[in-house]
Amino acid sequence: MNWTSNEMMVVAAARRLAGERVCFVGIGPPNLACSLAQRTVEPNLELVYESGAVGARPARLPISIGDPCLVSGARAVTSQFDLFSFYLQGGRVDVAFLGAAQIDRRGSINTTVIGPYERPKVRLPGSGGACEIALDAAKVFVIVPQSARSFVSRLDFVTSPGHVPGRAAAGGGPDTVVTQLGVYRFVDGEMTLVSLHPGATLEQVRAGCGWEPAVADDLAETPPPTDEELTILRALDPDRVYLG
Amino acid sequence: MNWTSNEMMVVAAARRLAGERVCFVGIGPPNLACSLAQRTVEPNLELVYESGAVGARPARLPISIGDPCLVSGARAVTSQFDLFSFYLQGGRVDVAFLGAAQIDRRGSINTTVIGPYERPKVRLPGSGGACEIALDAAKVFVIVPQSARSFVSRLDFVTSPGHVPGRAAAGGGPDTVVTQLGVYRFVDGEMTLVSLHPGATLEQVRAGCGWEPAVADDLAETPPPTDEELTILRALDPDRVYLG
Amino acid sequence: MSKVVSMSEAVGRLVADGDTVAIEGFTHLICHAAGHEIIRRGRRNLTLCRLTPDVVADQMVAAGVVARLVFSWLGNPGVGSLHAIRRRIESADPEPLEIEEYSHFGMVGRYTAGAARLPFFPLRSYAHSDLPAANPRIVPIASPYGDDTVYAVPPLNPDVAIVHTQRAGADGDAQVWGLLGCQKEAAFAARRVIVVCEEVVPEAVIRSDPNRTLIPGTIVDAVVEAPGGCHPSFVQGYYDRDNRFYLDWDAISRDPALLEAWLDEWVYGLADHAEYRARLGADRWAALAPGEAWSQPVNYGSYG
Amino acid sequence: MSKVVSMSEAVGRLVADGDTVAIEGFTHLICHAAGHEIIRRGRRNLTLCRLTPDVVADQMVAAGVVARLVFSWLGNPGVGSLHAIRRRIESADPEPLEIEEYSHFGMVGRYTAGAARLPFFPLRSYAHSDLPAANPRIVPIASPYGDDTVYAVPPLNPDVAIVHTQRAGADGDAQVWGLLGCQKEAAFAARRVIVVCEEVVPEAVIRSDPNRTLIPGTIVDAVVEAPGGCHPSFVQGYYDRDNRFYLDWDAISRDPALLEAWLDEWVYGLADHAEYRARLGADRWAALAPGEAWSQPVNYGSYG
Repeated sequence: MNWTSNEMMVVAAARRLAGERVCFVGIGPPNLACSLAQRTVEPNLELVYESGAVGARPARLPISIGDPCLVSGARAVTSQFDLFSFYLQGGRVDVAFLGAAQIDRRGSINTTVIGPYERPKVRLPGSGGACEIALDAAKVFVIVPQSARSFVSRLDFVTSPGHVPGRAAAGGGPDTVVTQLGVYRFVDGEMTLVSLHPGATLEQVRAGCGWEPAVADDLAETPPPTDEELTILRALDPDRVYLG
Repeated sequence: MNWTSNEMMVVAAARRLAGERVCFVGIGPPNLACSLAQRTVEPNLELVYESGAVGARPARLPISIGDPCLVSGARAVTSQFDLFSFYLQGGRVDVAFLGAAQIDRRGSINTTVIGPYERPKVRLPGSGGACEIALDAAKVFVIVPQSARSFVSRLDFVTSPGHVPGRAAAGGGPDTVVTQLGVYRFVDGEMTLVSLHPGATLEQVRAGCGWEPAVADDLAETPPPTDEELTILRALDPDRVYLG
Repeated sequence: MSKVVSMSEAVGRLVADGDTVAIEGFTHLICHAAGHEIIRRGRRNLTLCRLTPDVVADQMVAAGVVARLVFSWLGNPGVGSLHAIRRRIESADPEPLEIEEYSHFGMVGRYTAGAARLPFFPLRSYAHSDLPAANPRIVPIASPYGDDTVYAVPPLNPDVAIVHTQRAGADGDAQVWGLLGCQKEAAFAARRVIVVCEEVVPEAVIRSDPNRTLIPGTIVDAVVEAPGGCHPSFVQGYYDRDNRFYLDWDAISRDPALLEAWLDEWVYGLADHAEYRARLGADRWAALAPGEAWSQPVNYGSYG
Repeated sequence: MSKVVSMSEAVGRLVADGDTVAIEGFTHLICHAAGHEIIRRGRRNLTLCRLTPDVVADQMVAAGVVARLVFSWLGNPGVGSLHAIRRRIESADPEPLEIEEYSHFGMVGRYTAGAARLPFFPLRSYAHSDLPAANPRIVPIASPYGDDTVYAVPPLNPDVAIVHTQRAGADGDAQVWGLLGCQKEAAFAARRVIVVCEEVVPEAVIRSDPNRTLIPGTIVDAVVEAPGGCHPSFVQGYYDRDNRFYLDWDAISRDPALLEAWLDEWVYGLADHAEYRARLGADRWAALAPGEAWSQPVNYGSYG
């Protein structure tokens, strides 16, 4: 089956969820990746949403992190105080997803402003829960479409810190960054390409990166999406709301 | 109708509840006083229990602050975190009752130990919520059987501070102390007898006090329990569990 | 004692120019009806507190009601930007908008401190981020045990909190199921509380399930029955999110003239939320109705 | 995945000598069955954490299980003293008992800090009291805003929390109604969690009312079905407090020989809580049964 780079991105993220248990998840590609993982590599994955839905079993594709379909039939619903205090800060989240408007080589993320804070060129949404997710989740996965605009050498604002000097080791920055071009992990705190998606080139990676990206010596090629993965994924988002 | 000094104590406390709204209440005489007040001077009195029952409507005489009869039919039930944080410390309690093993002239209360803390002669229950009640409730009423053993010049332990020097004005110590002999209020932080129950004498008051008690210039005589008050009160505790 | 009044009376009596107003509800139970009434009554210079200023906040800002926004996430959820708010922040168009920015947990902590009369709330967020530099009210605080340092946020005590709930008693006991957000903390932190509900129910319904009560009537000043009052957001078990509206808002909000026309048609031009509801039409409401999924009841027991 | 095991297996696997054990439940849902199993298995040197050490704590202390008590109120509620504990504290009879004492709010704050991975929890209690002098872990902390000072308590992270609930799913989702105490905070603060319940129910029952879930199965290690396991305390909707037992305990607990005989008869002499339940007899259970008072169900809506 043919597939798009967006599909490859979601599939690559889903595979990384093998062995994880409690996942703090956002809408869109992260949600698709989790739903796919539940149907493939990790049937016992528990989905926790920032809205307070715990162990959600959505009967449709959720269109917001607070979609009522995440509540009906959930395992539990918690207040935001409990969610942030006991689940997230309390260390009960094994893996969490973040998006990014800008990300740097250390995995720090900006979702606050483009331009100066006081008079921004573009006012972005801001942290939401991202700052605490970045600091409190045991492991952070970032899904971000890669381009020279998003992979920048210097963030306009640090909303969610990555592998910055002086940061405590535990959960010290993102574990994995998945883009439409490849999969990155962190080596000595430096974002490092470990797997290139089939069809993507190192030239594309370099063009879509505001610094000279580190590449692993044993750079792998991401196995392409299987027919099973694609069939499940497309059934999850039949209108291609998030798959594009 | 004849009446006992215990009945007079509860009736005197109940009358002081006129005009109050949210009352944090304990079991025994305080609970009887509140129930009586609801049926006489303050029908809108809302009862909040340390256990988390809010707006309780007990169908029987509760035998503990967590009696299930306080839950069934209540307005709300809260966790203890919410109760202590939002109701009590948050300033949502208008008046609260405290008991005392020892009380001093400033209205400070001991419910922790008789004797030294490390090797007490009598180990009492301790604070429970009393320390926070004393500090957080807008107004504190104390109901305590008076004797030279309970009205002491020096507490063995301060569990719940009264009108101590340096304490912030708001809710700065008990408002009223009711005993089987009379009603006390605080004048410049000093417990002062303002009303003597009928039949009680100043000699009894002095004998039941470890210091020379202040007496108001306009010392009143507490109006005796009315037949209505007694009838209601006795119906509330038909087995005289708390009335003795 | 019944506290049931019209939205007009509640807002008229309890929301004043210059007030700090919290309208909470995390994706769920966002009281658009109250926002519209505040616009309709021409309130000015409000400080609007809300974790997620979204469509109704964009409307309030566009209508000139809001001078200052205290928030943690700004956007049209699932769609994109709030363009009226962005114009104010990015270009001071038509005038500047003051902002005070936290993360979600920071906002929840602020309400919690406000509700609990604490001088600060501690949390582990903000380390190594630029948020404390952008907002000097976020400050480090050392643990008195060992050498751990966390961050503090200051208490937030709104003049008024507006909370939408599924059902409420006439004296204000408000019951909620589904996503709870931080409405309880916001209400306890506030000086005045307006409960808006889908249905005013008999007290016996409330008292049959006291654990379901999120906000006790003892802290509530007014109760407004406004069915459909959260449209286009949703109310669990009552109606779904009207996603078409969120999508439509993007184009409306991009164009100040369209936005003004929308406010004229849907807010200024209507007497109250009942007219708004009627104007949306029965078909649109029918399309938002969920199926049924009832909770299994529990026995509290009678102890008499 | 079912986590349902016997009490013997749960305690055997999850409670070790020297552990810090929280058995919470404020007047309601006090898991005597777990306390008895801990005694039966001869555990030693436990630190027992409980706001209100009461009859079951007196039994555990008398049985030599507990070396240290972390608490805020010590007594036989509505009756008087716990004499086994008093003997240990007042006369070191038969040996000393270490204590660490807070107020209720302090204990709740400790669990909250433990659950939230905070280095301390701030509260307004303790000013001008002798508690900080008695317990040096209660320390003042200055607000970073202005000159306000409050007190801090340190986090409490038990090795194991034992929580009794009305109903639970086989994978540990625990639902509670009536008084909630601080079991949620204690469970999230703990390294291991044992849920004991009156009934294991199908997952569909739990998922019909997710707001009722106090503790999610994701943090639970074992589920034990132990109907009647809170006797002589109560379970809302299931059985009333057996006040006669509390009154009887006063005399038993005053006399070490009587107490030992009671433990022999009701704990050591029985294989498990099912035998305890049977021994109490049907008449005694019947007298504790409440009438029915069902919650009005709510509609979560189906969104498919």
